[in-house]
Amino acid sequence: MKPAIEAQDLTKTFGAVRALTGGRLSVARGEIHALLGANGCGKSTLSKIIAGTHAPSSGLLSIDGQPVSFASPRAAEEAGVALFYQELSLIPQLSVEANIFLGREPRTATGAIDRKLMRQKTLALIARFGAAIGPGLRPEARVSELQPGERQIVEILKVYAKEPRIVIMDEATAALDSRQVAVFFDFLREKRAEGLSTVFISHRLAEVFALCDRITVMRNGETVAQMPVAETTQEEVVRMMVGDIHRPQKRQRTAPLSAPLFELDNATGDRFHNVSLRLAPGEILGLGGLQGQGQSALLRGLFGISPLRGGTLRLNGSPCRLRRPAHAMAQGMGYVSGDRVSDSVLQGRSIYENLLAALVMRERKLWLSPRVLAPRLTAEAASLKTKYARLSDSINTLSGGNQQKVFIARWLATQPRLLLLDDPTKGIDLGAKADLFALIRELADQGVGIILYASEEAELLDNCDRIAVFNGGAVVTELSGATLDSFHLTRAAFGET
Amino acid sequence: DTFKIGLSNGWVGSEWRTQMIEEAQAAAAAWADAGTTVEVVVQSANVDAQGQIGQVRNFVNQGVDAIIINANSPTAFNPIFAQAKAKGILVIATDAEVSSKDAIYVGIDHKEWAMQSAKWLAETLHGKGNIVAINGVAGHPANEMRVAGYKEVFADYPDIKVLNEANANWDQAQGQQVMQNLLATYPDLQGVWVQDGMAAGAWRAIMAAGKKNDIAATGEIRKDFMTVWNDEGLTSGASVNPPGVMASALNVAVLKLQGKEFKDGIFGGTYGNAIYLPIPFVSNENLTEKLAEAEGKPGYWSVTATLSPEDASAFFK
Amino acid sequence: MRDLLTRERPAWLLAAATLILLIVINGLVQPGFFDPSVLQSNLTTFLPLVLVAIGQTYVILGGDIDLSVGAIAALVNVVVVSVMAALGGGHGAIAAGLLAGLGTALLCGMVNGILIALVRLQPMVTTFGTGIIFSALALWVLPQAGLEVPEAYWSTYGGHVLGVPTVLVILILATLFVVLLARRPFQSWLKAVGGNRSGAFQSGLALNRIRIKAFLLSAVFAGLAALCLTGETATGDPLMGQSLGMGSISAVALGGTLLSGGVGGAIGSMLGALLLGMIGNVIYFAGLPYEYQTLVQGLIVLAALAGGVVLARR
Amino acid sequence: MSNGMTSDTAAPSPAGRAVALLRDPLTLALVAIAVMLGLGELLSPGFARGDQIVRLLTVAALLGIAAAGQNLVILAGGAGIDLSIGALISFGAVVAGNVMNGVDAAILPAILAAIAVTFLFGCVNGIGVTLIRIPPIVMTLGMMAVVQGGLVVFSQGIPSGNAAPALMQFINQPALFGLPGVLFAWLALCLAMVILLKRSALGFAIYAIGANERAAGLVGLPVRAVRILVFGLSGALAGLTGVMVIGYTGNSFISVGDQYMLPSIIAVVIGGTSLAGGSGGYIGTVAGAIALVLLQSLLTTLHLEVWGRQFIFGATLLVLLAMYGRQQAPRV
Ligand SMILES: Nc1ncnc2c1ncn2[C@@H]1O[C@H](COP(=O)(O)OP(=O)(O)OP(=O)(O)O)[C@@H](O)[C@H]1O
Ligand SMILES: Nc1ncnc2c1ncn2[C@@H]1O[C@H](COP(=O)(O)OP(=O)(O)OP(=O)(O)O)[C@@H](O)[C@H]1O
Ligand SMILES: [Mg+2]
Ligand SMILES: [Mg+2]
Repeated sequence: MKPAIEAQDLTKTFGAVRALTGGRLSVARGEIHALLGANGCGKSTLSKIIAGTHAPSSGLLSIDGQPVSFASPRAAEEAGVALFYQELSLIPQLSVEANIFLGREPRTATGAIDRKLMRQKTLALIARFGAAIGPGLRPEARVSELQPGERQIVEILKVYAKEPRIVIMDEATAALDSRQVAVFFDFLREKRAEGLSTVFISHRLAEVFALCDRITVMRNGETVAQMPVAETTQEEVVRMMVGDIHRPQKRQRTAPLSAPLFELDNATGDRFHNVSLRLAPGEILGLGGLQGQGQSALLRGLFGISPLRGGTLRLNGSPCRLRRPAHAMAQGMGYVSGDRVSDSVLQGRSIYENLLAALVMRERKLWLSPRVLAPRLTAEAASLKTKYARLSDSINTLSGGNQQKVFIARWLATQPRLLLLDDPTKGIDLGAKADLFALIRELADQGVGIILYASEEAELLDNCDRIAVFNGGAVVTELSGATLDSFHLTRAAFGET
Repeated sequence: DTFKIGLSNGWVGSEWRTQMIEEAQAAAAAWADAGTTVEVVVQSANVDAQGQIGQVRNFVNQGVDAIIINANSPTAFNPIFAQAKAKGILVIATDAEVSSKDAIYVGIDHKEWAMQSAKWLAETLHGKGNIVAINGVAGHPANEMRVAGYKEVFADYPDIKVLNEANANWDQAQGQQVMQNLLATYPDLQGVWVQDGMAAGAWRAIMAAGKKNDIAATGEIRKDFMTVWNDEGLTSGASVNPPGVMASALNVAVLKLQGKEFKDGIFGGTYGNAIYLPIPFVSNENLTEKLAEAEGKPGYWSVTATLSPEDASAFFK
Repeated sequence: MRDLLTRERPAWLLAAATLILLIVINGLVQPGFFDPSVLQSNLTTFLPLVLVAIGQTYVILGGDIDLSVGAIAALVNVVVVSVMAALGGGHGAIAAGLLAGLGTALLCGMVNGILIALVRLQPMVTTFGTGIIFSALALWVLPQAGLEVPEAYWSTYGGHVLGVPTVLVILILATLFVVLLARRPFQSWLKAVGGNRSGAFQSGLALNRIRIKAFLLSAVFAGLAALCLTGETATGDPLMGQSLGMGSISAVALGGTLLSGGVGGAIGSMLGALLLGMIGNVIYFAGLPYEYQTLVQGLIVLAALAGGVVLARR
Repeated sequence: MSNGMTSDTAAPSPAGRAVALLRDPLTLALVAIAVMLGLGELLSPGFARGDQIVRLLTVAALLGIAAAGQNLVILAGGAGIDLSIGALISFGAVVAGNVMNGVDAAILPAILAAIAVTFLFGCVNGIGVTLIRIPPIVMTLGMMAVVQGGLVVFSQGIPSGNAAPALMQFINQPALFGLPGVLFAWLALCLAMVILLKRSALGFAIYAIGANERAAGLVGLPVRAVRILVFGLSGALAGLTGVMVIGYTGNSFISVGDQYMLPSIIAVVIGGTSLAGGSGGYIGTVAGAIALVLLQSLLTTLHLEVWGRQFIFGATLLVLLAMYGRQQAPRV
């Protein structure tokens, strides 16, 4: 049988950047095929070539045995290929249903949009994800009003609305919680049974091993290996992707008995209520629970982005009201968002400027001398092993993961006493993730307080001293010591204490 | 008697227009002495021809007795003037001629205005020399009539060469810029024919280039320019388009509204609907006299002339 | 229609509410405002901007902007008038003139669309540049205002069709067009292109074709406005319509369409254009001294915009 | 407006650098300037003479000062644009003319008065844009109408007052090395702008806000204050331009600034600043202003019909725009 996708030696250069030097991929009909690799190794680029979004610089691509060269995403779609875009392809201003059927709207005899039919079809698609979908995801809701996880689901529905035979899921689970992931995987397996071919890209290896049939590994723009899942192990795959990495041991630490750095009582805000938390210097506090239970909202509230509406906050024993980020920064706080495109990246500006951003207000500098600042910033970037050519290069020349390292380094440069991390590893590869958590621990050991929200359970369990578990905007329980394990975390996430 | 007269002005970019409206308002007030109440309503804003049609519509809908308009287009008002006339409204255009047979024009002949100063320039240069012309907004009716006027005059002087013509859109700063460029490109220049509104700028460029004694150029009728003209001993001459034209038109309008009939055969001009007013001329000969008239007036004040009600009654039976 | 009733309601409604308020005020200060002939006369004044604002809406929805509409109107006007005059002014001449005018508009829109969508030039500066070129061509076709339009043409425009004022017929047809277009996918596509261009591309939309179509629509509506201006003025004038560019953008914004693209609709723009016209009327009939007219008009427009934005944010 | 970004992938190789240099807007503008000077000299000898160039630079200086404010507003992004610049120039000119009224000693108060008033108007623009969130194009368009109307009211349609002799000398007469004082003032402004944009925290904030307003807010930058300030500065620079313009023309009139509105935007754009904000600089704008003034005067000196001049002007603009101002293709 002809393979569904056969990519041979695809290459792609952007200006002087060689994003892809030897992209090879062979996906059989009716399989779920994992495409793995570190940040910036070319997974998204390869996917976009297959889906007609990028034109390859050279190489051959066949779909179902037919050599193709797609002139546009539309052409790929007509050949049965659909791509879930890592950065999403949704139109924020349009409704969920308009997004799902964009360009393929059902029409009435007069050529107008058949709204009734479109609504029916949308509801049917939503029903497939059933209970995992919150009430916010209605066909007529605007995408701009949705939570990140909901948007991701809309993008998934949009892919399947095209009734494709070949789908590529580029980090489709990055913002999904465990329940949503479970439903999604059932769905993918069902589609596999129907003969659909799926390329599954993810940085969560456990998911890959639970779901996929075969694995293709990429490294530095090249495909380096391909094998059945059954014949390999997570360790081996990681070594192929990034070489040997130091996997963090579970954090072993007894909470220091010093005065609390941070005391929060009865905090209420946009999507959370009556949250009380304590944090000592050198402690790492995790925020756990399903996606969208108010964890991010709390972090944003603490940092003064959408200020708290009630409750009290004391830092080092003295009460403070943080009404905007500058206030929080003056108290030595830092905030790293996982949504780098909208929250972090200064588009088109240099790496230097992107590193510098937080320092300007933190140190209230009026005069910015690169001679003084560049060495400091370089050091911070180096501590995270950020890969870049020159500080003066545009931030857009870096891969997503390396960009995220820049945004973390930006805050490290301000020497924060309290660091708020809002799913900071979203889209970061394993190597970088290990570096990052090693660094976070090091900071904690130096006495910095850390509050970490992570959508990935293991990240919390491996790295936190305590975990406050959220459900419906409130803390249901706090896990520490013996209860700090997956079982208790999952139970608490679903509201059981 | 009580008459309501609408004044429509479609451009507020110059003091000349302001003076025009103020003189018209003063003329209206002066009718009170003769026992006639003349109430004026003014619409004055930067609008294009279509916007000014809107102004006229408002007058028509309000039911004024007469409309006096400084029109932005010679032809665009034909249908609306026809409507106004149908409602018994008297329409008088001033400063800019209109083609409508339903309106009359009371103002100067812009072609003649240009011919006077062109003749002055040609004669000052003894019929010989290189000149350039600086004009207002291309395509604007008043500008086109003026261009036709000087072209006709210079055609009679074979030794006068018009080296180039440029547009500076009746803007002093642009006039100055354009003159600078022309001076740079044509070092051997004896004369400049430039319209008012830009002449002061052009002269500033001429003076900056140190050529004020080598070049004769047309000028302006503003007091501040005439002062410079006098102090610097420039060779200049200026046809006067008096801001009082709208007041003159108003006086004609009131007489007509009082029921008087125009004499036969007094209408002339391109469209056969014009009563042309005399065009005074300021030259080095009468400059001191005109400056004396301007004594006590502000710098923006322009030499003016208004047809008094008595003068105006000469047009009527 | 549902779109209009759900999300765009605030800004859209504000334009409508303000318009009604102004109509009421105008009715009070202007005796006879509700006379059919006065209404018709006012509509005649407002109609060109209403039409241009409709076309401008589509360009803005797609994330672009068209500053050349005024120049297009001027060029179409002189072409129409010149063709009618050259062919002698019969019914055939009128038809030929209308066709020539619309053809000219299509060409202008094509030039804009190609330069912006295919050559990928920045829309604001590009349409400013093409606007200069179209004005130049208008001056070339007709160096100064003049030429007459056949009476059949302008008297029909100023008169009635089947007992209904022609201008009202045009307004109704335009509204019908707007409503029908809003139901077709094209308007969603435009919003997608203006809302997230790369997302729209990735969704398989033909960006270039969609953007060019928007510029064609804008130019055609500018051309229709020119036909109305020609009917209103019965003459050709190369300097006509200069205020239409900025006026139409204000109207679109007043009507609740986001200037950054992706949100809005043409009904709002029509209301916005009517609103702009009514503001001028009310100011005049309120008897404001003329020195204050420009100032107060500007202040009211700003206040209406600010109010619309504040309401839309709730 | 557009959400397109000019792609500026850094190219480390020498060949890549040469390409980058050729695509650099500043280089292009300089080449365009050289070509136009050459063409002008060829078509009408005397066009490229020293004193003529000095006069062109003087005119360009006025545009360049006005465009500096426009530049800041555009750089700060958020579809930033200032259409009220023309009206504010007129207002500045009228205020300055009234205050100085031909008296040398009153020049400084006149400048201060003009700048203060226009700065306030600019801040109102900024407040409307940030706090009420009116789109800049509409806010400043409305402001333009308000300022023009205010000017009519303020001056009752007859702006009195004229420039002091020393000011006129400063603009029109050579001061040092045959150059008028205004050119030195412009040079100083260039230096100030470059330092502001490249080295100061305010400049950093302007670029950051232009590149990603949300991200700038999250690192504590006072986004609204900066935007209001930028509009204020744009107003103040327009006011300063107004003072210079009245020095150039001798006396003020109501529409004196109108001719600067759109050219100030064009100078910025052909100087390589993206209308989307966040990228560009002032040196390019300087070259853009010079190129624009040069083009206008070149066309003046050519013996052409009016429509021909306009046509060439528009076409040249499009060519300049096409040479580098192209936006990113959706498919790469
Ligand atoms: N439009 C672009 N212009 C320039 N360089 C690009 C562009 N898109 C991607 N790259 C570069 O190409 C390389 C591959 O990027 P790609 O997005 O394919 O990586 P990835 O494997 O998907 O990484 P991640 O896991 O972080 O999503 C990176 O070095 C990236 O910086
Ligand atoms: N607009 C809204 N109005 C009311 N309730 C909402 C709204 N959006 C979300 N919620 C609910 O509020 C709760 C908290 O969700 P929220 O999305 O704030 O969590 P989060 O993790 O802070 O968000 P995010 O994942 O966006 O960063 C959820 O139960 C969610 O369904
Ligand atoms: Mg990727
Ligand atoms: Mg979250």
